[in-house]
Amino acid sequence: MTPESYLIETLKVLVFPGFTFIFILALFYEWLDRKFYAKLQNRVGPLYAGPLGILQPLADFIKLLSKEDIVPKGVDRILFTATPLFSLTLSIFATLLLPIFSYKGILSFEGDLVIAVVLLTFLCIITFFAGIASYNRFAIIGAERSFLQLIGYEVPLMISIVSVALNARSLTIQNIVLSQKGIWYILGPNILGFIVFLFAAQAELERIPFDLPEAEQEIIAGWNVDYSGRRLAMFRLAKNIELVFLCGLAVTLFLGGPLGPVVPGFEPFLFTIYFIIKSIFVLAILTIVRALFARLRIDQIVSLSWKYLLPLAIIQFLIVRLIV
Amino acid sequence: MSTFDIPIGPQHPALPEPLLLKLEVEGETVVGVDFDVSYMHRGIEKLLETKTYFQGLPLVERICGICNAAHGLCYTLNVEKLYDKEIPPRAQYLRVIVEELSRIHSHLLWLGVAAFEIGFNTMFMYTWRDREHVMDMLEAITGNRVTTEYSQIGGVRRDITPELAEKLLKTMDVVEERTKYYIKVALTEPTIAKRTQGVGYLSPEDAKATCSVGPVIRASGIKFDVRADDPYAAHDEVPFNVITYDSCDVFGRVVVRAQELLECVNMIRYALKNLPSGPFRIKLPMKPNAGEALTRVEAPRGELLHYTLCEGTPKPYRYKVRTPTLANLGALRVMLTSKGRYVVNIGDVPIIYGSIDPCICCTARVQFIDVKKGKTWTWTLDEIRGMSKKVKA
Amino acid sequence: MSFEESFLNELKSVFGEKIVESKISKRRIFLKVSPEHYYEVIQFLVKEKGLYHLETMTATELKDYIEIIAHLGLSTSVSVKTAVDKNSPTIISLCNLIPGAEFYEREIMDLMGVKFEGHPNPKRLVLPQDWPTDVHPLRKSFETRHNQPLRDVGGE
Amino acid sequence: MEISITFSYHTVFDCEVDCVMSMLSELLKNLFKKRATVLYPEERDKVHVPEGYRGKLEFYREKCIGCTLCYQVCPSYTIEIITDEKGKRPVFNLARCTYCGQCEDICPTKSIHLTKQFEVISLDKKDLVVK
Repeated sequence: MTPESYLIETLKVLVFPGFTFIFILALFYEWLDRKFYAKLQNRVGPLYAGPLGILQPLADFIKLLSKEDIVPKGVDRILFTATPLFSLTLSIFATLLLPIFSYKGILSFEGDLVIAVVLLTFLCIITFFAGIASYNRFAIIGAERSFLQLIGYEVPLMISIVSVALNARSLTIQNIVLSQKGIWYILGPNILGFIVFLFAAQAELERIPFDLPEAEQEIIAGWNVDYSGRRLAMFRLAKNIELVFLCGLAVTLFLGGPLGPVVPGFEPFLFTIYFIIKSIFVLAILTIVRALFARLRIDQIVSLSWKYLLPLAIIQFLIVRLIV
Repeated sequence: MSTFDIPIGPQHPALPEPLLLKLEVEGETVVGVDFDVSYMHRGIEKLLETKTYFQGLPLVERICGICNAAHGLCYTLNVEKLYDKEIPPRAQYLRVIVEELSRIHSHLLWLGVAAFEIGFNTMFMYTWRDREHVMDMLEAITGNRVTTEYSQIGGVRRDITPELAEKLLKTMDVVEERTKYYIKVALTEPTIAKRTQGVGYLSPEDAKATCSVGPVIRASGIKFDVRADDPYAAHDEVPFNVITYDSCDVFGRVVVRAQELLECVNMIRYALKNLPSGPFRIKLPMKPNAGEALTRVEAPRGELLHYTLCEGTPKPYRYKVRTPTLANLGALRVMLTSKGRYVVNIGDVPIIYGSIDPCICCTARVQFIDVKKGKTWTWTLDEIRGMSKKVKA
Repeated sequence: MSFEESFLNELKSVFGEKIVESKISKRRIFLKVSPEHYYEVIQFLVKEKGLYHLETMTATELKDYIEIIAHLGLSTSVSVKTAVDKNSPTIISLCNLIPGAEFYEREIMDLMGVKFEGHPNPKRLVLPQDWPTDVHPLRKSFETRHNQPLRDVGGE
Repeated sequence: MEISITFSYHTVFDCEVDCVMSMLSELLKNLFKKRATVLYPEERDKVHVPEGYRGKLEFYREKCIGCTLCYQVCPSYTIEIITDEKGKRPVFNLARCTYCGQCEDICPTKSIHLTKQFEVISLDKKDLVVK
C-alpha cells in the first residue's frame, strides 16, 4: 500500500463518501424532510436560515452545541456520556458500508450485509441504554417502549433483508447491487419486501406512526428528555445520519444502488447522483407516511407488526424461495 | 407490581391546560389518578363584586379565551333577567348567530387539538387552517377574533350588514364542505379509529352520576342539551336536533362534536334567512332592581351556569360562574382509572383528558399569598400586568 | 297552571310547611328549606322526581347567615336554599346521593369555609396548596386591596 | 365490577383503505395548493383587517364634552380624567387598555374611536398614552 493510497483511503473515509459528505447529506435530508412535510400540510417550513431555510438544520446543530450541557444528579455518568458518542459513531460506521460512488462501499468485504443488520439493532439498543441512563420516569418509560417496539418490527425487517440476500444469492452488498443490473429488485419479486422495509425503517427512526419512545404528548421527550447541549446535538445528528443510512440501505437493497445509465468517463460522479436521487425518492415516501397516520399505542404497534408485517415478510420470503 | 406516579404536570409541552394530573402507573396501565386545579385561580368572582354590572362584562368575557361568546351571552341574559325588560328579537337572533359561530370555531379548534394529542399533526394543521375562515368572519362581525364583546346588556353591540350576511353564507358553505371531509376522515381513518375506539369509557350510569355535561354526556347516549331543554335567546325558534351517540368513548365524542358542527352551520343559515327587523339594542339604566337570577347557556364544552344575587345596587352582591369543565372533572376521573377489563394506557391519557375539551382557565382564578409576612391580597388582572411591566422595565 | 306551579304544589303537598319560602319564574323554582329537611327534600327530588343532574352549588354570605343553594334539574331547574350559621357552618354532604357534587362542595369548602360532613375526600380544589387554611376569600370579611392606578416605575 | 364493553363498529378493511387513499389524495392535492400561512413581516399588506376592527384608540378633543361617562364604564381603569384649559377630558393609558370598546360605545358625542391599527407596540411607555 503506497503512502498516497493511504492518503486517498483516509480522504475517502473523512471527506468524500465518508464523514463530511454524510454530515452534509444528513442535514440536507432533514431540511428536505421538514420542507416536504410542511408543504404537505400547506405551510412553509424552515425559511429564514439561509436561502429557503436550507441552513436551518445546521443552525439547530450549532445552537445545540453552544447550549449548556446539564448533567442531572443521580444519573449513570458513564452511560450518560457514552451513549451519544456510540450512537453517532455507529451510525457513521454504518454509512461507510453503503455503495455511494461505486457499486461497493468504502468498507466492502464478504458478508457486510450482516454487519449492517447488526448495526441497525445496535442503534436501537443504544437508545434503550440512553433512556435507562438518565434516571427519569419519562425516560424509563420511553426506553421500555423503544425495546417493546424493537421486538415488534425487528423480525419482519430481518426477513425482508434476508429475502433480498436470498434473491441475490449472497450476503455482500456488492453482489446484491451487481445482481440488480438487470432489473431492480423493487420491480422484481421484492415489492412486498420494500413495503415491509419502509414501515420497519419508519419504526427504527421513531417517526410518527411509531414515534412512541419520544411521544411528545405522553412522556414529554421520552428517552432523550434529560439530554441537552452537545449530547442532544449528537443524538439528533445520529438520528439524521441513521435516516441517510436507512434510505441508502433501501436504495441498495431494492432500487439497484447507484446503478443507472452511465457515461464511461464520470462513473463515480454519476453513481453518486443516482444514489442521491433514489434515496430522496425513498425519503419522500417516508415523509408521506409520516404525514398520513396518527401515532399508535404500544400494544397496537406490536400487534400490527406481528399480524401484518410478519406475514407479508414471510410471503415475500416464500415468493423469492419459489421463483429464484 | 410496584406503582410509581407520573406527573402530567401543569407545564406540559402538549397540553395547553394548567391542570396537574398525578397518575399512578403500573408499567403502562394507569391505576389511579388525582388532579389539582389550583394553578389558575384568578379571583374573578371576588373581582366581579367590586365592579358594576356594565364593567363586569369585559371581565367575564375574558374568563375563557375560546368560549367567550358563551360567557358574554350568559352574563348579559343573566343581568337582563334582573331588569325583566323585553329584549328586541333581532338582538336575540344576532346573539344566536355569533354564539353558533364561536361554537364552530371552538369545535374545530378541539378537533385539531385532539388530532394533535394522538400525533396526527396533518389533521391539526388542516383543521386550524380551515378555522381561519370562521375567525375572519368573527373578526368582521364583532371587531375582534376572540374576545367578541358582542352581546351587551340590553341587546347587541353591532348590526349585521347585508354584505356581511352574504360573506357569512359563503363562509358557511366552505366550512360545511370541509366539515363533511373531516367527519369522513374521523369515522374511517384506521389509526384514529384504533386510538379512540374503546378509549375513555364512560357508561351512561357513570355519566349521570357524575353530572357530566355537554358532548361528554351526549356521547354516552343521554339527550341533554340546554338549547333544547331550557331554550334561551332565540333557540326556541331556531330549529336544530340534539346529536347523541351511544359508543360512550372518545370516538363518540369526536362524532358528536363533528356532527354538531353541521348543526351549527344549518342554524346560522336559518337564523340569517329569517332575521327579524327592528332595533338591535335598548338602553337599560345602570342600576337593576333587586332579585336573583340563574341562567344556563350551552357553551361549546357543555352547560355553563351564571347565578347572581343583586340588592338593587349597580354592583352585584354575589356572582357565581360554574363552567362546564368543572362538571366534567368527575367524569374525567372515572374515565382515567382502569377497572376490570377496561385498561387505561399511558398513551391514552392525553386523548382521554383532551376528550372533555378542558378549559381550566375557566375553572380557576388566581390569588396570591405572601407566606412570610402572612399577609394575603388579591391581585387583579391589571396589577398582574403592572407587575410584569415592572419586571420588564 | 304552568309546569312550575303544578310541580310546586306537588312539593308543598308532600312536604307541607317544611318549605319555608318559594318563588317561581320561567322554568325556575326557588325553595327555602331548613337545614334539617335539606337532605330529605333533595333526596325526594333526586330519587322520585328523577332530577339526577346537580347543576351546581352556590354559597352566599348574607347579613347574618350563609345561604347554601343546590341547583338541581335538567329543563326546569329547582334551587333548594338552606341557611347555615356563619361562625361554625356545617351541613350534610350530598356526595352519596349525587357523586358529582364532590367538586362543587370542595370549591365551597375552599372559598367559603363551609364544612360538609361525610364528604369522600375533603381536599383543597381551587386554592393553592400553601394557602392558609382559615382564610376564605369569598367571605365579605376578606378585604381585597383595591387596584391602584398603574405605578409609574420610572422606566427609561 | 365486571365491565362488558361491546364494540360494534365496522372496521371492515375496505373502508379503511379508501379513507387512507382519500387522505393521501388530500395530501398530494395540498402539494400544489398555495401555502396558507401569510408571512407577516414581509407580506404586511396581505394581512386583511376588516372594517370595525377594535384596535388602537383615537381621541377627538374638540368633540369631547367632559361627561366622564367613559371613566365610569372602563373595566380596566385605563382612563384618567384630567382638566385642561377647555375643561375635563380623559387620558388613555394604552398599557392597561383591553380594547373592549366600552368607552367608544358609551360616549354620547362619539369622540372616542377605535381604529384598525393593530400594531400597538412601543419601546417607550410615554407614547402609549393617548393624549
